[in-house]
Amino acid sequence: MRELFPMKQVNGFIFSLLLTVVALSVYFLEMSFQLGMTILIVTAFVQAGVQLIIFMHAGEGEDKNAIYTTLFYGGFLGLVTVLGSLLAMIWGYL
Amino acid sequence: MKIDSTQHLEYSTEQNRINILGFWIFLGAEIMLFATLFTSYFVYEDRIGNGPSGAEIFEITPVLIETILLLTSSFTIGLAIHAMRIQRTKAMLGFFAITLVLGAAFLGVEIYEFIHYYHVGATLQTSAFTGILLTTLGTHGAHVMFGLFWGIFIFIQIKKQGLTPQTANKSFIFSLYWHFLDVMWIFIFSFIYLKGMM
Amino acid sequence: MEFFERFAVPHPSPMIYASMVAIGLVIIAIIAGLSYFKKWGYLWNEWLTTTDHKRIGIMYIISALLMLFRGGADAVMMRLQTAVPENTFLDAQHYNEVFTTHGVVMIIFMAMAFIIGLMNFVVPLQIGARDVAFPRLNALSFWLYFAGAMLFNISFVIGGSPDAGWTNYYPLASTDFSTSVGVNYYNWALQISGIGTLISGINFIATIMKMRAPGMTLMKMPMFVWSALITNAIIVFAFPVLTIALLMGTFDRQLGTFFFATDNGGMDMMWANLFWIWGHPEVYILILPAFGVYSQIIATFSERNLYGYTSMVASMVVISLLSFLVWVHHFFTMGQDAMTNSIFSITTMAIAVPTGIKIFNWLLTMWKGKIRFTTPMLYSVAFIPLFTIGGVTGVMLAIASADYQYHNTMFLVAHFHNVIIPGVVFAMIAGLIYWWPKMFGFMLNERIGKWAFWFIVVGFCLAFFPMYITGLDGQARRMYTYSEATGFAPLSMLSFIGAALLAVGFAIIVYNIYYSFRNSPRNIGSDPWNARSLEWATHNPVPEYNFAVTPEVVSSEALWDAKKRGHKLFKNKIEKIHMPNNTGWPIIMAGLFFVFGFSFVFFIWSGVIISGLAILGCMAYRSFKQDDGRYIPVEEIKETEDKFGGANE
Amino acid sequence: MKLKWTFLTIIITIATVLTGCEPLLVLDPKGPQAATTANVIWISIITMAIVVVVVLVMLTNMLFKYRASKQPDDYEPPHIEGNKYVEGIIVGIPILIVAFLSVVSIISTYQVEATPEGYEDQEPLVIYASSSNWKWHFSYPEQDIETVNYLFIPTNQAVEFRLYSHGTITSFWIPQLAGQKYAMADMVNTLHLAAEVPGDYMGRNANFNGEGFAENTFNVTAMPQTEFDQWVDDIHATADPLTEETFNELLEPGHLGQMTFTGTHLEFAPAPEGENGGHHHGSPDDSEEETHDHDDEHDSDSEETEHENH
Repeated sequence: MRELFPMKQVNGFIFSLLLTVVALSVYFLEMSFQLGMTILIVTAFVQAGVQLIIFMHAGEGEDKNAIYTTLFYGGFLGLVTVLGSLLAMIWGYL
Repeated sequence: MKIDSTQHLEYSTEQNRINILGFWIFLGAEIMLFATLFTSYFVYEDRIGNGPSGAEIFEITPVLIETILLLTSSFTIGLAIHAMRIQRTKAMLGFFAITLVLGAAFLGVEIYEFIHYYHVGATLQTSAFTGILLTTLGTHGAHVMFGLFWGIFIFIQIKKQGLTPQTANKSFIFSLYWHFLDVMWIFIFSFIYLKGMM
Repeated sequence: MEFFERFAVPHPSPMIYASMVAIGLVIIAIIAGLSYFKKWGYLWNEWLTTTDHKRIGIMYIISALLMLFRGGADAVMMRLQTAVPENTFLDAQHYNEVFTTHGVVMIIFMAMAFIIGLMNFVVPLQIGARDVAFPRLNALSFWLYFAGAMLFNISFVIGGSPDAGWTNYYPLASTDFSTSVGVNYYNWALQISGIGTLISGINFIATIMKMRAPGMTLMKMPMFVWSALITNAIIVFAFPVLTIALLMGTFDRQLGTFFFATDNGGMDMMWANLFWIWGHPEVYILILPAFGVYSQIIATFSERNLYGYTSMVASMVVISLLSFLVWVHHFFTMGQDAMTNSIFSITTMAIAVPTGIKIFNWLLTMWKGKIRFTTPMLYSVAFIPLFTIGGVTGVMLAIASADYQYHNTMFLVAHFHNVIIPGVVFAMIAGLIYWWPKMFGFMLNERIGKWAFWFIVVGFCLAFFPMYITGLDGQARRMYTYSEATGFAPLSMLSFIGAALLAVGFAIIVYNIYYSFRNSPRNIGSDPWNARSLEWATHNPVPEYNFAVTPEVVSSEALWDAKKRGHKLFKNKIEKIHMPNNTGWPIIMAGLFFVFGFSFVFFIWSGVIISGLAILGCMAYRSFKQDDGRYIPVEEIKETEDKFGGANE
Repeated sequence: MKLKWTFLTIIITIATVLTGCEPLLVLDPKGPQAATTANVIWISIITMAIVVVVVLVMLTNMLFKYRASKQPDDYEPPHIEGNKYVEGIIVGIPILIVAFLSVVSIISTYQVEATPEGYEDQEPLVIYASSSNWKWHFSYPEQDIETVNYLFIPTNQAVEFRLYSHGTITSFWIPQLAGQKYAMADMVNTLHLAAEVPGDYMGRNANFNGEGFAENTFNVTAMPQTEFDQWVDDIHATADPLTEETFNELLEPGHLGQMTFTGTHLEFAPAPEGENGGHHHGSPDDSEEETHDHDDEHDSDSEETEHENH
């Protein structure tokens, strides 16, 4: 039975539950918008990293460079899209 | 088909390795798909027209249940892959089944949530905000729905054929998909719900 | 009867009726011809169900040429309409439909298909692979593209063409202002072919990353393969944006949402934003493979290696990133503050740097070379100065304040045709002529080819350079007519003459294909151009397994090494070769997508549901079906190789 | 050979036409904003011409010197990898050119987005220009008049246009006075210009908006302040008042000639100006207040632009 629950994965799961609890603090506690957003951004991206590395084994195969390049490229372009659009659609008119 | 027995079953043939890389690239495209949805969501977030705002319609309980369900299912599919790698077919099928059940439960709660939105007057046609909210959630939900059927098909194939390089490969790729949906849900949970209720 | 009324054309004209008749006749002729010559089986087995990357590539190119003539006819109609002031050849509505379809057909269904077709044919050969990574998905990509193209092309005879420009800006494209089903067609045709393109993108990255010949590291790939890799990376990250934008547009038009509306929180600017987040990378998707083609051709006909290989690769990587950082320059005039515009103005101009590197590297490739002026080389030589002019006008447009004056004018039209025609179209023609012997085993006639070249180059200059001037003189684009007093008339007439010359040039190319098919010698060997890269190491035309023995390479110029440095390409013995089976499901599934799209365009929900379920059924069927491919036995390979005059060893 | 001459002829033709007797509208500015853009265009044309000439010279040189017919038959071109210094030059010089043009771009963009130079102390004349299919409505709130499809402005006077649309996106453009700016339904954009030479100018919508697009033009007349005041007085004496009913009729798709009214439509159909320039325009009520105190609004606007300038 033990071998079916490797420590790495169990710890990963507990850690991701913890991150969820931390993220929930922005709902249950009073805090400024900036602090709340910081918490959310940090917890979300750490959570994504946990999933990618522990659960998705992103770094294990012979193609890990290609995989990481894809993910960083996608992540970077995703951020550019979000921030650039906000700049061009909202912030640029304030 | 050359089988390389020094590697995990899912990586054991060249075609399998190509499939896995191909799927990662597909996930890269999915990142951009959801990034576009998030972009639109952030732009429309305050443009509520005559409809309700996020803070008015979001409920923490179903969202929290959905989050726990999906996080757990992500954990169990990870365990399924682990079981597959140590050749424990039965255990693997068990974890696989739990994952699919959790996924179905997630969808159930999400459907409840959509009905709730409908009742409080937040439909696709209410405002740009409710439209993009439901489109984003709906796209994720459709992915989960698609994943459920796909998962069931793979489950049947493992049941029939046992663990072969093909079925192992399909299962591994399915697990990548499922984890990815969990990651996207984390972003939805953080930047749509929690940010909206903050 | 009421059911059928929706299919009527809202703005009929004799020309549209004539087209209907012509389309009907052509379809009948094709069906009759196929039946008479008993070619149905051949067509189905050898082409429609093929998974061979070479045949799929050729089908892409044939479709692209068909679309070139459709889009070209639109172009000539537009130039004819504006050749003289106050012309009445087309009315405003018809003109609007014509320029809309011209843009969409040329970009999405001509240029995209052409580059993907060339990539399909050339990339696996250049990396020494048997096929692409996912041959069945490759077939699906093609058939989805084809379904999208056909869906778009029937719009003008069934229900009406889109009429809001290829940029399709809302609210003009909303049901309030564009009342026919045209824009629905636009949404679904682009959506379906876009899915196909996305699959292609994934397929090619996997192919290039995983299936290169032994010894071919990333930095030893031929430049066209590099350009294909970068292009497909852009495809993978750009097309999902289009998917979502089109989905939102469909929701707005067909399900009553308010995304791009002007009330209830909607934002018409958001369409422009999303469209160009995809649209700007899209132009680099078109131009990068062209750069790859030119790199191959210029090196071959200068008999020199490509100058600055590393900087060529680096510049493409930089372009691929920058291409996602500049989209706002398409709407500098939307009202953002000066700071936002300045940021995007700088990123836009920055692209000139890597592009400049490439231009100078090509020039330096010719340096100390031994230049042969074949037809493909002529196009490449003409490309350099013409594209430079297009590029520098791009830099001019990137200056935000000046763009306030160029925006929406003929200056802009001149600019993008100036980059797309010498950039993409010349490259595609040059590439087609260059790789023609690889595809069909004979060469296109050089003398006729050069005639076509001069018509096309002169026609291009006459057609588009005058537009720079009328643009600066205040001529807005997309005007169906203008008055005598504006003074645009003489230059517009010149444009029309240029367009006519271009049309003649393309007609000569078609004639050349016919002429060469009849008259060109077939015994041309495997390397008629004295080329340098791997694809020329196998026979003309290429056997279905590409290489009898997997080649081993030591540099980006594998064949040159073999010819000049005594490198041995084929070291191993012939073994049985694993090949994918033919399959019918891609074309069936694409057919279902066509039905789905068509039904959705006309709100025929029963058709939507049935075809939607059938598509999912197809996918489920695929999930369960096992297809391990087949093997070509050694004897058969030897037999084929003997027919070509012995194995290339 | 032929190729080169084709190009030279074409370039010479362009040059002669550009500098010919009849100046092109964009390069024939009649006000400070258009003068800025015209200067920028000339600067960029000259800079870019240098690039084109360099490429052309290099290309012709290569084609003449290294064509196969000029080489001995046994000539084998050498294998040359890249060279650090050469590549440094072909990266470095373009970067310098781009940096120079970036500076030009930033300075000029801030300039054309602000009150025209030399008019900063002046109270600008505010005109609301709104488009409907396929017309332009010009409302002069201070003068309390409205015109359709024609525009009178005083010379040597800063004019501030507030642009919006009653439907599709349009682009307000008077090539000889200033560059374009979009007019959209859910927000108001601002365009600054000034005319320094009296005369008639072409104005049009430059953004495609359907069937009537080609004819979607208006006429601009710039005249000295006294004549402008006279014109305003004449209208108050002769024109009919604009009622909501008439205005709604005007909005119907179609073409109208030039028309003149007293009063503006802003009173019953206010412009979509919100708290944040209309951008977070969600609920209908925040647009109401704004039009009544537009004077305050524009004061703060010009303050802001001054900030940007210094």
